Amino acid sequence: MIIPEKPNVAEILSVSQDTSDTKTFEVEFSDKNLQKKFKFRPGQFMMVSVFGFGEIPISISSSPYKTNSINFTIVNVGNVTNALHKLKKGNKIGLRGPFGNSFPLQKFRKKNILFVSGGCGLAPLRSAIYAVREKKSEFGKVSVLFGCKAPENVLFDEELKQWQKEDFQVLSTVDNPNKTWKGNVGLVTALFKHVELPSKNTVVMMCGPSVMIHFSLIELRKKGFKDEQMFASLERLMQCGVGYCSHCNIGNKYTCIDGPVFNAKDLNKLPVKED
Amino acid sequence: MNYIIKKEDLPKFLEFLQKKFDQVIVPAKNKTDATCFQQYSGQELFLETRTDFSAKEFFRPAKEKMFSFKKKNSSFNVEPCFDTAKRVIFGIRPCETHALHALDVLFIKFFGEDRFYSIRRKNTVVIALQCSKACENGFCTSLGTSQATGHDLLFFERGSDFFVKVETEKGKELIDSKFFRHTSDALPSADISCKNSLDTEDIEENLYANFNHPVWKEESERCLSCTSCTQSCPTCYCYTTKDEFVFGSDTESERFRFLDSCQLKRFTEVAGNHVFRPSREGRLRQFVLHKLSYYREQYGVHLCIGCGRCITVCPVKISLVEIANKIQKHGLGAKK
Amino acid sequence: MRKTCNFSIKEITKIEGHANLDVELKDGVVEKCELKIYEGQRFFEDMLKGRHFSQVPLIVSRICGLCNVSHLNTSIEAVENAFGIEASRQTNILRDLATNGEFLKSHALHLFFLALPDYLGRESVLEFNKEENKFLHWGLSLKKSGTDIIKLLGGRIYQTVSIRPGGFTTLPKKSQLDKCLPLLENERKTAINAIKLFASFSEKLSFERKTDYLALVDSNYSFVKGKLHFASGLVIEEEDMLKHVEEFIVPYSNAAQTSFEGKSFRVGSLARINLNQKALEPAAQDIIKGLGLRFPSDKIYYNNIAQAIELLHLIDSSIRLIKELKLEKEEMQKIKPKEAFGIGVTEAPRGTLYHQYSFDEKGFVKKANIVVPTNQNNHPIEEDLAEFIPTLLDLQQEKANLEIEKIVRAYDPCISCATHFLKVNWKNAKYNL
Amino acid sequence: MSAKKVKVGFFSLTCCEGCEFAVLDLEEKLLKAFDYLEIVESRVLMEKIKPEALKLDIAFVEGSVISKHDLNKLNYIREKTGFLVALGSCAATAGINGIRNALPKELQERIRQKAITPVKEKASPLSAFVKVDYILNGCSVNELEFLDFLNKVLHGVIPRLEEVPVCFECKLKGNSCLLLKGIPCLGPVTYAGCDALCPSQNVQCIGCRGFTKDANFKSLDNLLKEMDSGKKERYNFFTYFNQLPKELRHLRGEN
Ligand SMILES: Cc1cc2nc3c(=O)[nH]c(=O)nc-3n(C[C@H](O)[C@H](O)[C@H](O)COP(=O)(O)OP(=O)(O)OC[C@H]3O[C@@H](n4cnc5c(N)ncnc54)[C@H](O)[C@@H]3O)c2cc1C
Ligand code: SF4
Ligand code: SF4
Ligand code: SF4
Repeated sequence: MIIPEKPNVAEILSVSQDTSDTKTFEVEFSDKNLQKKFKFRPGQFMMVSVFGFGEIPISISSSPYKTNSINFTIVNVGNVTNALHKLKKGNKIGLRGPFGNSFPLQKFRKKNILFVSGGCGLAPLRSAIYAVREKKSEFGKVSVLFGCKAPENVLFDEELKQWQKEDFQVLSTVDNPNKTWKGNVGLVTALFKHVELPSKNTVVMMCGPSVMIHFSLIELRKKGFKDEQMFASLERLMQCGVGYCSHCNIGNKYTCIDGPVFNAKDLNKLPVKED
Repeated sequence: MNYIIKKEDLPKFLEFLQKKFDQVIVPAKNKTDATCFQQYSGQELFLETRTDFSAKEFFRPAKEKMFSFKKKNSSFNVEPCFDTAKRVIFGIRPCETHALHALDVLFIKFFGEDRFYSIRRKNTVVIALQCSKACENGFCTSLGTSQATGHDLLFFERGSDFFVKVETEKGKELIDSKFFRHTSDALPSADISCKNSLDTEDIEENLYANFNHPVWKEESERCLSCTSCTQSCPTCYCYTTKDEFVFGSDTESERFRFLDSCQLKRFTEVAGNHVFRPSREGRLRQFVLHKLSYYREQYGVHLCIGCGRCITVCPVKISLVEIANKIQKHGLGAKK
Repeated sequence: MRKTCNFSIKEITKIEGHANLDVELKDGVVEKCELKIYEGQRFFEDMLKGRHFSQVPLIVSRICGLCNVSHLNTSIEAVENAFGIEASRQTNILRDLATNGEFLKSHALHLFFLALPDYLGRESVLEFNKEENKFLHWGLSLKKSGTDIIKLLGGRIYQTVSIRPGGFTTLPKKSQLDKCLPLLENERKTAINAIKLFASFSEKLSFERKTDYLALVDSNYSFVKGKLHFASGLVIEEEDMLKHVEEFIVPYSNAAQTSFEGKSFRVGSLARINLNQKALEPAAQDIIKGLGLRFPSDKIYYNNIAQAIELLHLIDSSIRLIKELKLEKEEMQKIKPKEAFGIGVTEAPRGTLYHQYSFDEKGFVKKANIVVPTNQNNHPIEEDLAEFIPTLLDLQQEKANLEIEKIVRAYDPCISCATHFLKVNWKNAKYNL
Repeated sequence: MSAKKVKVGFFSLTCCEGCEFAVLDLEEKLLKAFDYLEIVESRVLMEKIKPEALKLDIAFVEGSVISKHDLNKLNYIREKTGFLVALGSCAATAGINGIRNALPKELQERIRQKAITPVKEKASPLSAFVKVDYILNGCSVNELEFLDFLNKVLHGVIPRLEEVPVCFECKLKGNSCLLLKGIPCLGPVTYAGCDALCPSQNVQCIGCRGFTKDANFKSLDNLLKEMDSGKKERYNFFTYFNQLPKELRHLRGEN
């Protein structure tokens, strides 16, 4: 009997501290069969339970080609995430999923790719970046843009450098620089002028705070990007992940089943910014 | 096959049902004089019109335990907690059978079963009661929900008798010869005419197209965000889950789900106190659009079944029929 | 303790509210003994001005967390009295029941949580040993037998809501009330044990002083109805209380005091049993005889025994009331306000409670006057202490302080009630209260 | 739950102390909680405070700040405490004590002159003077909410105050609405958490748990007006436990 709301027990294999408030958890289903069968597409998320504390939606940040474990990159912002951050290697959590749609990578063959991310929005994109990296020859040029508050909030620092070496264009920016910061300063949108990709034959994948997405879309349109070329992953309150709880409803779409990835063309029709 | 039962035999019939089912649910008054569905215990029934509160408590309870988590040898046992009581509901109105149908679509048919709902649903025998007069604010005739659907037995009031139409095998099993006798009379008429009427033509598109119509703001200025509408509505199903530790225990916890309401700010509030739908206007619009537009587009049925409860219970008399009709008449897409 | 000294006890604990005691001792004679109640005043009588009569019971029930039902009942009596409403028989019985519940709760809490540590020589209930912990369970279960009733009748235990002028807003089912019976029956044993327990402490606090007593006396031991009796002989009608009892301000304290013919008098459980022993439930009378307890008594610790005896009486009387009750649906009486004046007098757990209001023609309060039991007891407490302290001279100061506090606590004073009624004698007629 | 006991204290400023007793009402459940709690201070329960012991994890403070004495005590508690909880409406909104703040100026002044311990101009909630970490509102507090709070805090979870009105819980309980029966009710503007105690007893909510931020006072006031509630009645009604909201200033007048 499949119970969509039922969490499966999973074990934390390792925890790494990315920044002061962000940790990456590598986990594996305790049921080995489940782990073997487990497949996901970049952009999908899972419902992560800390028993007794609650359940939250978290994007998968590892490569879809890595099948023996799953990675989550999680910022400590509230009660469940705080409880998660206290867990250590060997502790058990609950997992359901994967849920949601994904970035339609198969449609992006032969195209250049621009990743735009803000804060922990890099997490779901990381999964897509790994997927692209794995099949590098099938895609065109790749640029990764990343913005965050301050240098100490930079996520996956080593990996960003590694990707750069592997001839991805990687650009980072912070709002509040310190003395040692060598990268750019300002919002992610300020990086667009450095992007070498032509607006034609390039697709954009973005994830981050809603304001970032809002302004990125505006700026990129100015640069000649068509809505059909741009995809954004949205965030909404979620309690179930399977369309039952209705919290993530935006217009006639549900972020958990119709999203979280939306094409900018569809976004135009949705009341994303409601007040 | 049709039957007749004397009205005076109804209590005996209900007692008979009590022997067969764990719970017999009937419409009656509660402590505060509100009419609602409750377990039968010989109390006086309320059969005049539809109840103030719907029967959703028995399908989608306000608070239900979903799982219990027990820590065991550094791992966890995850035990789902199903409500397997066998119930029979007597006296739900035709419109509400449509409410169950609308919920079935989402919770049983569309993505795979929500067991917490479907087990209750399948364990419940539905005895519907045909309305003989239109209720205060109902508009079921506009939505085609005045004839029952998916029920097991249908009762019609006829003088000092009930005329009973058997719809399913499950229903047939309840026809006990002690109370029922066979009849070949024609089916009584089930026509009623509601005072309220909703213009449903292209309503999904029109309402959505009028997202920024001034009527939303105008009406919402009065709105108290008291959530009475969503709570009395037989189809409002949105929920929030919460985990709680069993008091005094480190190792045992439980997951509950609670009925929530889109009229509350917390409905869209995420960590960091960001609220995606903060304004009263937006929240009111969400209610009406979810009922009359979004759900139909997603799942093919309206989530509103025209019972008029939300209109009756609103302390400041906001009516979704009035709002929708206003838009149908004056908004974008209005037929000239 | 030195024969001549000044000392003060700061923040007397395990009483309801905040009070200090200042003492001046000269050559073994108490020159000054002032119970200083410094808890901030809340000015309830002023706050009530301009409030609608329907709000009055709800506001005054917030005077005291422990005896809110008493304040409710008294103010309701005053309001009904003013507007000519006669409560139905059933309503009266239910109010009696609620009152019983509150007395049970209040006495159980005071006896087991506040007074008992004194007798067992412990600092607090938190320091009880395993053996003594069982007394906490006694206290809690006795309390529960009372709170169950209040919860059923009033909707909640503190600041109950459904007891209103004109009747009850909702009634419990008879079957729910019947469910209280087994617990009550069961608690009779505990109550008897409690009486024995507190009677066994008679050696520990033997102070005795002859003084006057005041209580509402009624052949049913009612806490709501009856005539006011003074032990010294005077019997008066409820509404005449303030014609005889004088309230006066003490310059050092936030609470007023009272006197009768210039002298102090005690109120509370001891006063009630002293004056009305024969109206107690039979079992309570029997146990008094059985244990050889003697009322009337002037020993202050007898107040605690009296409370324990009342526990048994309350249980028995509640059982009787519930058994006799036929609960019928009753509409609340409608009240038409008019320009009027009303008085309510009842017995609260700690003694006689007096409420008086005058209303304007729309039912808004023009003037309110409330006299609470603790105001009446503050005066005898001071006089007791003036006599008691000189007997403590061989004790160390700290030990002496403890003995003094024990006397204060034996009264079960409720300071939070007492301070809310600062009496202000205005010269300006406009605000003459 | 951590192995170390959590140190808590109960303090009362000016109030009826009903909240502390309401907590005692948890009875056996509270005794069970003592396994995890070390009660360092509770004046109702124990003897003198031991100042050196006063380093508290959680302080529950009931009552309003009315005098200098209250204020000193509050500051002292705040200094010694990690997490300060306002217990009950007196501490959270000044509650019933706040009624005095709206009395005529002249009368207030005279009261102040006559008071024996100096009284502040206003009865104030704790938050007027110190940082309050959490509010358990209500007159008196709901003991189950208190227990829930304890249960969460013992596991390191901090509950949050949600913008939910009493009506939400009232409807969950299946009550008929008093406003629809023409009885004024403050349910729509009052924080839930009491399980709609009063409406469930057919009594209107009088707002003891404080007004929500999301409250639509104007609309409710209009509704009460339509129900023939006079200006003075409405003023009375809105100021039971709360200060008159800005939106309703027009109700203030000759009282
Ligand atoms: C599709 C999706 C993918 C996400 N991926 C990530 C990720 O990879 N890494 C990451 O750090 N965060 C991610 N988030 C955000 C993450 O879900 C929230 O930070 C988290 O729910 C906060 O929970 P909390 O209990 O710590 O906070 P609290 O403020 O205590 O939240 C209480 C409850 O509100 C809900 N809630 C609060 N904030 C959010 C939110 N932003 N989204 C959804 N529900 C919320 C949860 O149900 C939570 O249990 C994602 C959100 C969505 C919708
Ligand atoms: S929206 Fe209103 S009319 Fe429609 S089903 Fe719900 S309560 Fe009934
Ligand atoms: S009775 Fe009061 S609390 Fe209940 S729904 Fe009506 S207005 Fe809200
Ligand atoms: S209903 Fe209102 S007045 Fe009653 S307890 Fe709840 S918040 Fe307080």
